[in-house]
Amino acid sequence: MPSVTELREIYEEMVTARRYEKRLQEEYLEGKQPAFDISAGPIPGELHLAAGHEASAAGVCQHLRDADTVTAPHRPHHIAISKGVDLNRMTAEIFGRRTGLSKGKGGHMHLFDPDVNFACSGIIAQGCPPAVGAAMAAKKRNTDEVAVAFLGEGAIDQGGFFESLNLASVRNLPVVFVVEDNDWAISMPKERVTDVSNGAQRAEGHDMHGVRVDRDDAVAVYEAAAEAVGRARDGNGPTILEVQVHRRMGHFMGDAEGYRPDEDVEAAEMRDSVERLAADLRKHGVDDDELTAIRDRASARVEEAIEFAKEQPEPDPEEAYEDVFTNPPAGATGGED
Amino acid sequence: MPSVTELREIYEEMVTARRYEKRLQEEYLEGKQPAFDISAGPIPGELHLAAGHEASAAGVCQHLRDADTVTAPHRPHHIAISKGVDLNRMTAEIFGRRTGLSKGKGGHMHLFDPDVNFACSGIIAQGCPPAVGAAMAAKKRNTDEVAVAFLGEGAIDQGGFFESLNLASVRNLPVVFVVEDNDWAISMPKERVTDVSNGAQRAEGHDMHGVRVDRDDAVAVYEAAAEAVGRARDGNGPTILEVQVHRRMGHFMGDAEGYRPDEDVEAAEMRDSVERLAADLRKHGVDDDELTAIRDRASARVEEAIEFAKEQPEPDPEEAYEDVFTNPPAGATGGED
Amino acid sequence: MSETPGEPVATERELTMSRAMVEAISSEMAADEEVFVMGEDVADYGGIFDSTQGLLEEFGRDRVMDVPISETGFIGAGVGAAQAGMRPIVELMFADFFGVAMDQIYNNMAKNTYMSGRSVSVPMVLTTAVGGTYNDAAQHSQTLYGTFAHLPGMKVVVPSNAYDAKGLMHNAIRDDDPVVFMFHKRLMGLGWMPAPEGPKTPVPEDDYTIPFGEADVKREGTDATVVTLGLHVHRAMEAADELVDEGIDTEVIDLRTLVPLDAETVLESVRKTGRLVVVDEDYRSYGVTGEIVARAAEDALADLEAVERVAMPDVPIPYARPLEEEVNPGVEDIAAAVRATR
Amino acid sequence: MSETPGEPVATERELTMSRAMVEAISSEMAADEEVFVMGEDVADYGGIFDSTQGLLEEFGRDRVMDVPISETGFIGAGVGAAQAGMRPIVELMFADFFGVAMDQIYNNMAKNTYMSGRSVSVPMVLTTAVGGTYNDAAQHSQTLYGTFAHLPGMKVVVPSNAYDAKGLMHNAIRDDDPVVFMFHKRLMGLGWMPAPEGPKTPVPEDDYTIPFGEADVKREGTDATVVTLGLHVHRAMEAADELVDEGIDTEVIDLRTLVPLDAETVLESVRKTGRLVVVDEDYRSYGVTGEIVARAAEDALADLEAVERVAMPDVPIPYARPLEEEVNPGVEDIAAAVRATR
Ligand SMILES: Cc1ncc(C[n+]2csc(CCOP(=O)(O)OP(=O)(O)O)c2C)c(N)n1
Ligand SMILES: Cc1ncc(C[n+]2csc(CCOP(=O)(O)OP(=O)(O)O)c2C)c(N)n1
Ligand SMILES: [Mg+2]
Ligand SMILES: [Mg+2]
Repeated sequence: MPSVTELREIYEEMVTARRYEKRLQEEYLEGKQPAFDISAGPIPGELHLAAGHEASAAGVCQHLRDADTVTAPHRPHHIAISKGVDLNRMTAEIFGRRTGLSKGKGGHMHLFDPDVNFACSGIIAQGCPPAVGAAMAAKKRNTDEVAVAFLGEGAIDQGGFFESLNLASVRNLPVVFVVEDNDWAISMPKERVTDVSNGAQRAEGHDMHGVRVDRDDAVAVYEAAAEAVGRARDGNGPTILEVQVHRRMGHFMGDAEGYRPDEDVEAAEMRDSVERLAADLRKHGVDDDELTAIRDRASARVEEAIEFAKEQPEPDPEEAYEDVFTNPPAGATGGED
Repeated sequence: MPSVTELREIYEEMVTARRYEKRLQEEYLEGKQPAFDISAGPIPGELHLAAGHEASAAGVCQHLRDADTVTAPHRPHHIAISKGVDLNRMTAEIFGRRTGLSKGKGGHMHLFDPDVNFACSGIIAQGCPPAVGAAMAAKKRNTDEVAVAFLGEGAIDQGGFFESLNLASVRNLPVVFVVEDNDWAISMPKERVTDVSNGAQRAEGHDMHGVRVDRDDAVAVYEAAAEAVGRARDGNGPTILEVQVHRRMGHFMGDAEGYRPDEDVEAAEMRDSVERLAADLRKHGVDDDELTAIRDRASARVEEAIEFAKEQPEPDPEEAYEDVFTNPPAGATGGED
Repeated sequence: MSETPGEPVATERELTMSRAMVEAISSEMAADEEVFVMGEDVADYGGIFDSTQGLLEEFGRDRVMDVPISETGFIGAGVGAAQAGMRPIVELMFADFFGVAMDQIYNNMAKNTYMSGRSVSVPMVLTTAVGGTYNDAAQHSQTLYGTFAHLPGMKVVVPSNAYDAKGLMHNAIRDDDPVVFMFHKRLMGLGWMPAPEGPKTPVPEDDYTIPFGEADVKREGTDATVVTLGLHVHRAMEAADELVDEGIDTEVIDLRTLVPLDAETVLESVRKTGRLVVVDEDYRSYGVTGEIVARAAEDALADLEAVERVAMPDVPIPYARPLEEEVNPGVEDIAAAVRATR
Repeated sequence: MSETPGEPVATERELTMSRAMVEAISSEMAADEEVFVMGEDVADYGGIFDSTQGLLEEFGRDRVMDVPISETGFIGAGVGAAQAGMRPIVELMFADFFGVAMDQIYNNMAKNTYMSGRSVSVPMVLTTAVGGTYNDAAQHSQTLYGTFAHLPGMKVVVPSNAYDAKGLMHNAIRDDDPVVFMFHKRLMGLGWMPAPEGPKTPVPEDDYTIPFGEADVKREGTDATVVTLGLHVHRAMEAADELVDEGIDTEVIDLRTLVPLDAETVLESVRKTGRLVVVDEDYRSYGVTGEIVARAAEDALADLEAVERVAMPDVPIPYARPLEEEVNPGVEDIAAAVRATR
């Protein structure tokens, strides 16, 4: 059971993430009105928001340190926030600015913050093998660092996920695979693409631990993650931790969700893990003023990040030719166009 | 329980395969003496022999018809023989002759006989998805055909295998995955590469059926395959069938097996499924004369195939440019060199 | 242009490239039970880039199949079904994802015909979305034209407009070989990603085929030859228009298929103009531009007075707008290259 | 040639290419705990092509790791370990298997440096066996040089002899970027696959590096330039010897690395000879030969009098001996191409 202090931290991360994405959404849609044009407005590219996923990241990352590695998929913001990624520079990156985490080269699906060992990839399940590699490095170096790979329930049908499970299991590596089950992979409901309703069951094919948290509840996630991360840190091997979450929006901004029944959207909105945690906090004697203060602090931080990002300069076009290599060859190919 | 007639057929296939590979080995090594040179001698390329695997193919294929599809891996001969591939043309192919199954273009890892729906691929586990596709076609066409993918125990760590399991399971396809567990993947013992000693356990991650035949015994395989193939044919979905087999030789011809304990080789030689089946046949009243007659028939067939192959012409060099496409484009690229 | 009996009836009906492509698929599915569609989000969603829009309603879930995010699994299943005689159309959502399934694509789909001495065929169409211009960054913006065209055994098709997309798709489905059909997102005419002028064209309602290996001279000219494909056909045309004012008369060639390659049309043009500019949205080195230049150098060296390549430089595709604009060849880049040949 | 302080001591000691490669790995492993080796059959077997022979005995199982047949899993793990600061050497047994792991190779290993704005590095070496000549057919005989060189973000190294293999391997391990180290099976000096004359060379015992991007002029000549790499360096040398009798003086250039590419050395030579022959064991179209010809056409067009390409034609690699011999460029093919430039 998390302490009240921890519960407050978890809550703050969750409301930060929720608020952050609401603001990103607003900024993103600005300039895309009345007709949605993906190339218009202040934020470039696709945008996958994670409203409804926050409990998973916040509950898991509460057990992680900066030295631990996290890899995230295409829907990474809530995870980045819980892992402690620099919010200003992350936002600058999402706005495509020169002072962004990747100097504007990466974008929202390719956020890297080596200070807290966070990375993401836009290819389904392909963050799993690098997480296994980070765990391998930790083990070789005899540290007690762990690695956590986040992925969606749609990603557990991808070969790279299974290969990672097997490799982690046979080498007894300190890694946790956190599956965020929001019931949907874009337009495909889970039952259309797999017979297994509990993704943690995939563990059984690898003689490893698997557990599912069936409620969208940060406290339950925290507790399951305590065990899974603890197991990894203690040298007792990998775990699949599946967490029920809810997709409160379309797959990406601009997705009209024509395929999704209204009741499903409503149900997702009803089961709000942020509200649930607020109720828990109240039960622990945290009053509404304090909750408001937390939310205000979160909002302020979010505004600051967005302000920061908008003030940053865009990269110069010629910067496109830099950073392909850490040791650029003298007479490098490329560059000219 | 197979009938005595079936037992005889199984035995004949097994001794044919054993004999066939012994003769291939002799031919292969001819011209590679005293120093082994892979490019010398009458048979080109690599050669992966399956002595010790015969029970698996013979027991499974006894339940298959020509219209059923089989995909095999890099170690395909015993499976091809049990599936009824034309032995003469297959041998001509292995000898690199123009009248071979693939006109000398494919070789021993790429045998295709569409008359009996047999194909193989040299890439680990990559025969699984096409088998799933054949099963998909059967289901779409409402036939009761089934597909069987053979693979080694080392292949069950490969992503393509898992994706195939999931796809077969969620679509309830008529496919059986036959895992030939010979304890080794080239030089790597099974326990070094996976924590799961029973590969059929992989099924549990997919809510599908999995069964292991723990003895290298054609009758036991026959019975387990009756159920698995029957399940597929009746529309009741896929199965993993793992079969314990033994690798009586090196991974490929030329493999000195420096990594392999002598006892392991000896143990493989002791557990001879061909001998075991002969004993069973004797119990069923098949006398030694009859067994000898079967073996002689097998040998004769093998000799005929090898004679046939050796008499065939090699392809003309210019034939290399043909057969890239079924509908070759008018002004095709390629060709010139 | 057409192989079907009789010329397609003239039409004023204009279609987007996605509608034209779907019309061909739909017509072939109606004509042949063995044609089916499989991919992620191809059913209810109709394809993220509208490449299968409306097919579920027309043909039902058995013939328009959503599949797990298992590209190796379902592309390989396409190969198996094709070898069994069906004619699957399988979608790889973005060409950028090829790396999770490339073994099935090039070790099975592309090679099985040859490795079997043509005893089996693989009549399969692999459709895939390509290209940038909307800031989707390094893992979702590539064309990878060169990567697919380099490996033998696949026919590689890159339509630049609705008319071609329909005719090439008919041909692709009827072809007995594996065809990689690479459609540019920016050309599809999506509501949320406006297409430039050009790809929306009149499209006859009847079936018609465009044979592979016939490049299309989009604009005749005497001063320079621009060879390109996909989105950049439109950019090259714009550049050519601009150059008219400067007295430069540019010929623009749309390759339409990379395999087979219509080198003859390119050579003819180069022999006439002496000046070759190759424009490609794929990476510069070891790709399409090198190949086209090499063909000209091999077979028309004496006529060749100048050569320019305009391509994505050898960098992963950056995210921020000024960066992506810098690397993705623009109209001005093309015009400048043509000028540079003088 | 060497970047290490002091020139390597002259030596008479000859090593096979595999021994030279392993010597570099061993020396780097002894010097740096963070260097480790991972792959299928790299431990007890010592690599199917002797690429890790003896390392298990020297460094133990923790640093010389056999891994499951899960190329996506373990190559991706290499990326993760490299990003964590280790220096993994990861073996893909045959380049032909790239398709089961290409996403990790080119969407993570090659791109993470750029996608992170260089806030992370991926100091990883991907070793892989390439090439034919022993009838291993379509799925085990390719070089795929062009496929790897086309995609930006990886340095691509192709040694042709023991001396180069050692120096390039030292450089590869010390380099902070992903390096694909493609060794030709036929050059390794395996007991069971005799190497031609040439790849076994004197090799200094001390460490030395050969920088990337420096082609090696193996033979100076005035009449024609042959540009090649890997196994075909030796075939080109043989052809050049043969041509001497005909009074043709051939320059032979070994590229040694495809990324970075030493175009300058090629151009200098072409400006001198006016005649360019590019020889490649990879497929002809959209690959290495096209790129080299295009570089020459771009920057030395006026000097270019003739161009020839000698490469694997655009067919999957056939099995039977007469067929493989036909498609894999031989000494006679090279000599004929040089003659044809006259
Ligand atoms: C290999 C690969 N295939 C397909 C995609 C396209 N794609 C992006 S997100 C997505 C759905 C992912 O669903 P899930 O894993 O459940 O995550 P969610 O979006 O629900 O968070 C797909 C198919 C991709 N990025 N990579
Ligand atoms: C994707 C891929 N990786 C590696 C190989 C090289 N390889 C060929 S056979 C083999 C071992 C296979 O072991 P197993 O599946 O147990 O089959 P067995 O050889 O024991 O019959 C390996 C690693 C390959 N062909 N394909
Ligand atoms: Mg999901
Ligand atoms: Mg095995």
